Amino acid sequence: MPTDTDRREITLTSIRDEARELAAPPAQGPPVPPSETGYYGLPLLKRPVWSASVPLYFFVGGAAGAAAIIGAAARARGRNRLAHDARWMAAGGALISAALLTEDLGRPSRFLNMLRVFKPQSAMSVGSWALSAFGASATGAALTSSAALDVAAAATGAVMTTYTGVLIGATAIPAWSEAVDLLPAHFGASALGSATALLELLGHRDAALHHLATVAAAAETVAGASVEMKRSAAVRPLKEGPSGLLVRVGGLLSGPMPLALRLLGRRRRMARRAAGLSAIIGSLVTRFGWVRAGSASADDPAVPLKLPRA
Amino acid sequence: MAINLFLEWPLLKQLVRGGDGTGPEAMSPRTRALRPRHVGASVARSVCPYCGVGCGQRIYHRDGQLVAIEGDPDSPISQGDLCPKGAASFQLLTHAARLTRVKYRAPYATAWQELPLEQALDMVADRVWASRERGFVEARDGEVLMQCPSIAHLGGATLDNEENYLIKKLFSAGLGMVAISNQARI
Amino acid sequence: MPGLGTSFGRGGATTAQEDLANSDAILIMGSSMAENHPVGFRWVMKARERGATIIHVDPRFSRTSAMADVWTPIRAGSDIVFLGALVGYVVERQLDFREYVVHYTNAATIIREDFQDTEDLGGLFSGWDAEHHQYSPETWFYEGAPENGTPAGHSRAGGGHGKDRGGEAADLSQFERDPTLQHPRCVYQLLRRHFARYTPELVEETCGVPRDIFLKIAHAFTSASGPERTAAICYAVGWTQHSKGVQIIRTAAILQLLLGNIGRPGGGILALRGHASIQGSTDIPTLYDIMPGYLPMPFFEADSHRFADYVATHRSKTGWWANFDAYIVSLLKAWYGEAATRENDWGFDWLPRVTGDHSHQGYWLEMADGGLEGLFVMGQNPAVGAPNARLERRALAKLKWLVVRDMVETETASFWLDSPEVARGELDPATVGTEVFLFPAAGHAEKAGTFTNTQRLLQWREKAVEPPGDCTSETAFVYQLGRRLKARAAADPRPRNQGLNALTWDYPTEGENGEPDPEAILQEINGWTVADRVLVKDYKALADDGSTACGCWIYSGVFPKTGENKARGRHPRGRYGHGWGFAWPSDRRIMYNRASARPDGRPWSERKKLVWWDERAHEWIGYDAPDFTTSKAPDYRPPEGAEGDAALPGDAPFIMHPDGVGWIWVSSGLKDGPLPTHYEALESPLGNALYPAHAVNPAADRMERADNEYAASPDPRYPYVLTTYRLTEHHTAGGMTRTLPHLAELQPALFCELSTELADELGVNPGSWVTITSPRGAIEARALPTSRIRPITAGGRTIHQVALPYQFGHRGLVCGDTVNDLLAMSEEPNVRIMETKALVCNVTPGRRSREWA
Amino acid sequence: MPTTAFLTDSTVCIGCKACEVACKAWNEVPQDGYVWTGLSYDNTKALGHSTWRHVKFVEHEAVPGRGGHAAGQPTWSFSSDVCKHCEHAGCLDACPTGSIVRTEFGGVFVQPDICNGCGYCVVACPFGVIDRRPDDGRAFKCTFCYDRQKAGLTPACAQVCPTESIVFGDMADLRREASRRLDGLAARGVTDAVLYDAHEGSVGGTHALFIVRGDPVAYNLPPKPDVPSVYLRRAWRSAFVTAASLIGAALIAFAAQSHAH
Ligand SMILES: Nc1nc2c(c(=O)[nH]1)N[C@H]1C(S)=C(S)[C@@H](COP(=O)(O)OP(=O)(O)OC[C@H]3O[C@@H](n4cnc5c(=O)[nH]c(N)nc54)[C@H](O)[C@@H]3O)O[C@H]1N2
Ligand SMILES: Nc1nc2c(c(=O)[nH]1)N[C@H]1C(S)=C(S)[C@@H](COP(=O)(O)OP(=O)(O)OC[C@H]3O[C@@H](n4cnc5c(=O)[nH]c(N)nc54)[C@H](O)[C@@H]3O)O[C@H]1N2
Ligand code: SF4
Ligand code: SF4
Ligand code: SF4
Ligand code: SF4
Ligand code: SF4
Ligand SMILES: [Mo]
Repeated sequence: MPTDTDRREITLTSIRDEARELAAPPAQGPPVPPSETGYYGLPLLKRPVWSASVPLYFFVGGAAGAAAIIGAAARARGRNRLAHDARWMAAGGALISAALLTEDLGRPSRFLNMLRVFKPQSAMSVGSWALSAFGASATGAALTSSAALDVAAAATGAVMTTYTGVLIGATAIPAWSEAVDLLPAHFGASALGSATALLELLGHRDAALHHLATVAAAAETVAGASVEMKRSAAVRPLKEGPSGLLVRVGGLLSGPMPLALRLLGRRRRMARRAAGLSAIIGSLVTRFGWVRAGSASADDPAVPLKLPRA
Repeated sequence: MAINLFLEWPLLKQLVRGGDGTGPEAMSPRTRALRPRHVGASVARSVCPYCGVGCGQRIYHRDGQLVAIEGDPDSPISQGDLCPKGAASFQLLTHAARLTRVKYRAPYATAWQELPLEQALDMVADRVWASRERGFVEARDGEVLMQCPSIAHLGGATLDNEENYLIKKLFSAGLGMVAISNQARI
Repeated sequence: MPGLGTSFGRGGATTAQEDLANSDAILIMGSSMAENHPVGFRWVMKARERGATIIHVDPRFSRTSAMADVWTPIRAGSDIVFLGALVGYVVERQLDFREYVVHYTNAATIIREDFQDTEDLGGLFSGWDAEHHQYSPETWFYEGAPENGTPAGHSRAGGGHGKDRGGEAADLSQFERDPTLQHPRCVYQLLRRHFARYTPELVEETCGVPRDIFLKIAHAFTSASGPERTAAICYAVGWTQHSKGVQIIRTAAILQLLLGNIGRPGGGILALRGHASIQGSTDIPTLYDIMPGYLPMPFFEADSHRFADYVATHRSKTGWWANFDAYIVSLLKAWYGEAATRENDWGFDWLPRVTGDHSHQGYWLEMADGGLEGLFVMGQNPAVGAPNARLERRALAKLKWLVVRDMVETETASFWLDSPEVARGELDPATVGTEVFLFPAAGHAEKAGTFTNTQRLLQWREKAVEPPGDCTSETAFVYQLGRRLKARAAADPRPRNQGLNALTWDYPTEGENGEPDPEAILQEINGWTVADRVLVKDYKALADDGSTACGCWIYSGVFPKTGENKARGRHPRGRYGHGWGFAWPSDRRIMYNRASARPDGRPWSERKKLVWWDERAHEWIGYDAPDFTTSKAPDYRPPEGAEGDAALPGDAPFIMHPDGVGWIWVSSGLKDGPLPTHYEALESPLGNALYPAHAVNPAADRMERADNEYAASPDPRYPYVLTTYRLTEHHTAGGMTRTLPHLAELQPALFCELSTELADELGVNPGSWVTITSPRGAIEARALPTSRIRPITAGGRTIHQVALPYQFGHRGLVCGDTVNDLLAMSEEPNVRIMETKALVCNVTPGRRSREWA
Repeated sequence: MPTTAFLTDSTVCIGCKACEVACKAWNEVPQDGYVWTGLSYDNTKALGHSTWRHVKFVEHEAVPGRGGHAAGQPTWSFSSDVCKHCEHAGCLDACPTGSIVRTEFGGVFVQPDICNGCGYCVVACPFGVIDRRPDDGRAFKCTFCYDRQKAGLTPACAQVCPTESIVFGDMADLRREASRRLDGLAARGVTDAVLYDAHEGSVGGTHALFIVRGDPVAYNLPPKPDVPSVYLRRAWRSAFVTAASLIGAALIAFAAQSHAH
């Protein structure tokens, strides 16, 4: 007859057997000697906290800014219908931009605090003032068609197209700061590409738009190539992983793809439409790609810590 | 009002007095008025409730509410320092799971219920009396025993000397309980 | 604390935490001071900065080891071998502080001829009574002590918290001493023989500490001792919670006496006690075997039936305990007031008699068997903190009623609701008949009163705010309960109610909950003259004629006059902060400090002076309150027939002892021998290398039964040593920390520390689950492989040790399995402490089964 | 004006985390999640929006006979990290609202009543310190106990530290204290202790100095942190050229088109 002890031992044996079966997979590998990994390989930097509104804003604000430039240029040459639409596009874009930016704030009710101070050392501050000025002038221009306001909108619009490149370039995120020279140009070209494409898709068949779009696509192609040519560890997130995929697909869609369609496309209207669509999608994807790459870059302590494996 | 708001506008101060938007010009009225929250509060000189080191604490309170607990710099033992537990002792008194009402569980009940304090005390007195009556042994082999073996007590190391004194006095010298024990073993 | 109490005379840390800064070497062993007494540890760091060597001996490399100069792993449960070898090292190399040893210890005292050592009897001392499982200590007595004179204290059931015995030491003139320490039966020679086999080689073999590391530590510690230098030892429950814990501490006491490190600045043994008032709760004990001031409870034994016999048993003729009668009479006067008269022996017969082991584990087993009706739990959480917690929880279901007072709903209070037993179906709320009252307790800022910290310092807490809701202090609760019960007894004159009726119970109260004024209670503790209620200045004013009342004689002096609550003092001055709080006895911060001076009264050295004899003023002076009659000159010699303190000469620093010296040898007062001896833990993978026939402490109680089973030693089913410990971030059973977000987040889960080697052997990845089993239960935890735990080579093989923090339970913001489900109930013979630091277990990868929590 | 700073000395840090808790208690910072990491005893992992002091636990091989304070490689080091209060602070530069200010004590302070949660400071900090609290929406980090300093009090974390691992005081004094401690360590044979003091790069110095043993990188202290404003000139140059090109291109495109018309 089994004693109490036996019974207990049988239970315990079954627990042990069951335990072995339940053996969980490792939570993580063993800690490695820290100086090779930094502190247990944990990130040094913080990821950008922005929601989708911010890359969306980069896109909308850029396109709106470029639209204002196009509008002003078109007006100068008497293309009033185009100028009109571009103006409204700029104004609408400015409005959406403000909405998107506000939406992303942790405390949206405090969006006016953006105008408490002016800090040239902060791209976000410059950008906020630029957006305000742009919004005011673009809206004013749309409502009044004043030439002076058109010029003002174009000037501030030019800031809108490029400052977002400054905004993320001049940060502690290695993937971004590594590309600091490129980013404003990249974002500017991408903005031009999407603005022209949008106007085209609205029905404007002005050749100037096509030429501008072609130039933008060419610039984007160069931008994409220069990213590909960078070799440093810092730009890895631009080439590898999900963020790399986004950046590359975005680059392809806003650079080589529309360029090829515009230069080689035989059925001109279809090709231009496709090129426009591609540029727009490419521009959007690019912005998401870059922001995502920022997160990936922040996660990797190797670059800021200058670790051997970097 | 609006004028004040305008005059408080940091940008204006930046334009008038200079500054790059990171200095006093950018400070809010709240920031300018910032003071430690225990300034002017009353202080009770106290001792950390956790371990045997006995760190001195200053307990700041105002209008019957706790404000903050800090190490007491005058203490020759701790000189103002605390360990994480001592540093968390404000939370010990104020945290959400702190018990504040008497909870009662009737025999075989599957849930707690609340009881008024006085009633609970009366009930406990009843239980003690009954159990003591049932179990008390006045003598054994003709010698004094005076023992109440049916009731036991546990605890004391977290309590004040005055509390332990009353417990020992009532339970042992008054009720005749012998099964009295606490954490003290070393 | 009989380890210290029997060695030096008082059950308290001999020194103050601040004084560690004056040490030249500090041995921390059986404690992780940086983790568990972090602020006290600042003084260790100060000593280190001043050049002291810090040594940590611990199975784990802990946060304390990280601050040490030397750390060695040790096999849990083998400390007596390590310390015994240190003693051996000192004795063999004659490194002892000879003048100190000869004058201030009983090294020269000659022991009876019929004493036989464990070395002679293969692991037992003479006097073993196998039938009753206990020693009778007569053969351990000093030669010359009267055989049938005063009895050797209670032999049975004593908890050992009480004052050391000493009646048998009789008259000083009756002992023989050999100041040359050559007599073969003098303590010094017995000691030498006893520890001769405790060699560095044995340390390597048994403790797993390599010889050279041991010698390095031995050298560092002994070379930091002497007239110019002092070394201190800090310990805590890594030493006490063993089946021979008291004897581990005894070994340390012997070492410190040999090296002359007691009573001197930077020396001493610092017992790092646990809770805020753990020292207080032994001084004013909520314990079964003693009364305030370490006065023993009367035991139902021949010598306690009559008050006169009781006093005769415990009063010693010489030394401070000659005042025993004054203290007990004053206590009874405090308790029973006017009703206590000389005619009724001051109410002595109203005190309950102790009849057995009524300690925590003792009565809990009774409870498990249905022998108890009611239980008060006031500020403890045995469902998590007690050994064999599963048994403890299940026993609660056998009660008629349970009163829990706490600040949170503890695992103990809710055992019937959501314990692992309920989850497992072992207990069903619908069948648990226990009636439970859970009272909300006031916190430390919500009531005034004193805590006594680890260095015997009483510190008053002022009340800051009212307690929230229905929270009350213990004083309010007990006082109100007492009033209700006294009201019932008032009309009922049966003998059982006489004590209750006599009990003085009229404290001024305040507030709606009728809270008694704690200062009034402290005044009763301090004592007063009965006639006019004038507070006594100190315990010297207490009398045996009923003219004084005093609730705890050692605290006397804390409230020397109306309006002067010394515990409340907040103006520290001098080297030891006098003026801040009140240290018992008589505000002495370093006890036995007479030993800091030579026999002739001059300091041993300028660097280490503390108190000294001032020839011109004709008194003892110094940086501390002298632990000596200040007017007694160093050359004082007692006249024939002198009693009490007057019977001790002017060079006897250990005034509590009847012979005035520190006891390397403890003739009586300990239940497991006059000298420490190595025994294995109750569960161990190794046999006893020294005494194969007596592997474990023969006097320890295994409390073995079906629900408290033991593994064999060794037991292939449980191949690993298991030890338990604490985390800085949690406090004991966790009710005060696992409920706080700021602490819970820092250590949010139970984990199991094991060596990387064992992890590899078991195929356990970091962070994965492991199941740990013992004969009592099974728990799961996350694996934390680390090189901070090393496989040990001992007994000729590799021994893996596994360490678990025991502080998780099933309630709180962060939960985890209760480690103490693995522990066995067991009792060390002197203090009835359980063995938590060395047992055996098995570890398997994976989670435990759902059915077994 | 006094410029105050912290010296945090890991050679005397006992890893008790009192600084973490005291900071939270004083500043009423919420808990940061109950996640067991298995990374030594560190379950809070890094500084962040709800951890303003953070104690790191760097584990190396333990060797019997050697305590962690013995010469040679440390076994288990603890180091309490904090916002560096940079002389050239990325967060401070970045903040568009003026929420972040430089105090009279040299600290970098986020005004909780101003911050609108734009999140720009988060990517501007080269030490990965400041972060936006998701449920609150604002950015938080160590305040340098600006409130306490204003009243002449020591910051809560330094006040509480049991071993004086965190020393608070005047910048210059602390540099002296640091070299005193390093000399003392060297005298004991501990020669691998270094002072981490990022005053050479573009950050231009910090108000938080650290003594650590071994390579600071093991404590995630970056060897050459850069304040992002070093990139501003290049970025704006590129932006200007691009903007001009865009306008130029547009003008040219339409001009060319007009001709074609
Ligand atoms: N942070 C914190 N502080 C506390 C407490 C707490 O829970 N948390 N509790 C308080 C209480 S109640 C007490 S009693 C004290 C206890 O204080 P300590 O005794 O310091 O506490 P433990 O961590 O249980 O054990 C100390 C050390 O003993 C080691 N050890 C285990 N077995 C052995 C052995 O056989 N020999 C030797 N030499 N060492 C061994 C353990 O590895 C551990 O490092 O702390 C008090 N302070
Ligand atoms: N395995 C293992 N087990 C051990 C140990 C070990 O080292 N290893 N150590 C042992 C030791 S040394 C100890 S001390 C015990 C500790 O074990 P316990 O004492 O059971 O644990 P605590 O969590 O300290 O329980 C004290 C309770 O008192 C409550 N409390 C605090 N202040 C007050 C008050 O003023 N009034 C009232 N009514 N309640 C209050 C707290 O909320 C808490 O719930 O554990 C022991 N168990
Ligand atoms: S602060 Fe820490 S070390 Fe000091 S008494 Fe409290 S728990 Fe103990
Ligand atoms: S460390 Fe980061 S958060 Fe702190 S001041 Fe420097 S840039 Fe700002
Ligand atoms: S999140 Fe707040 S503090 Fe940070 S940059 Fe934006 S406004 Fe300034
Ligand atoms: S200075 Fe103040 S806010 Fe900063 S870490 Fe220390 S306690 Fe926290
Ligand atoms: S409080 Fe001091 S000792 Fe404790 S972790 Fe922080 S820095 Fe280290
Ligand atoms: Mo304890």
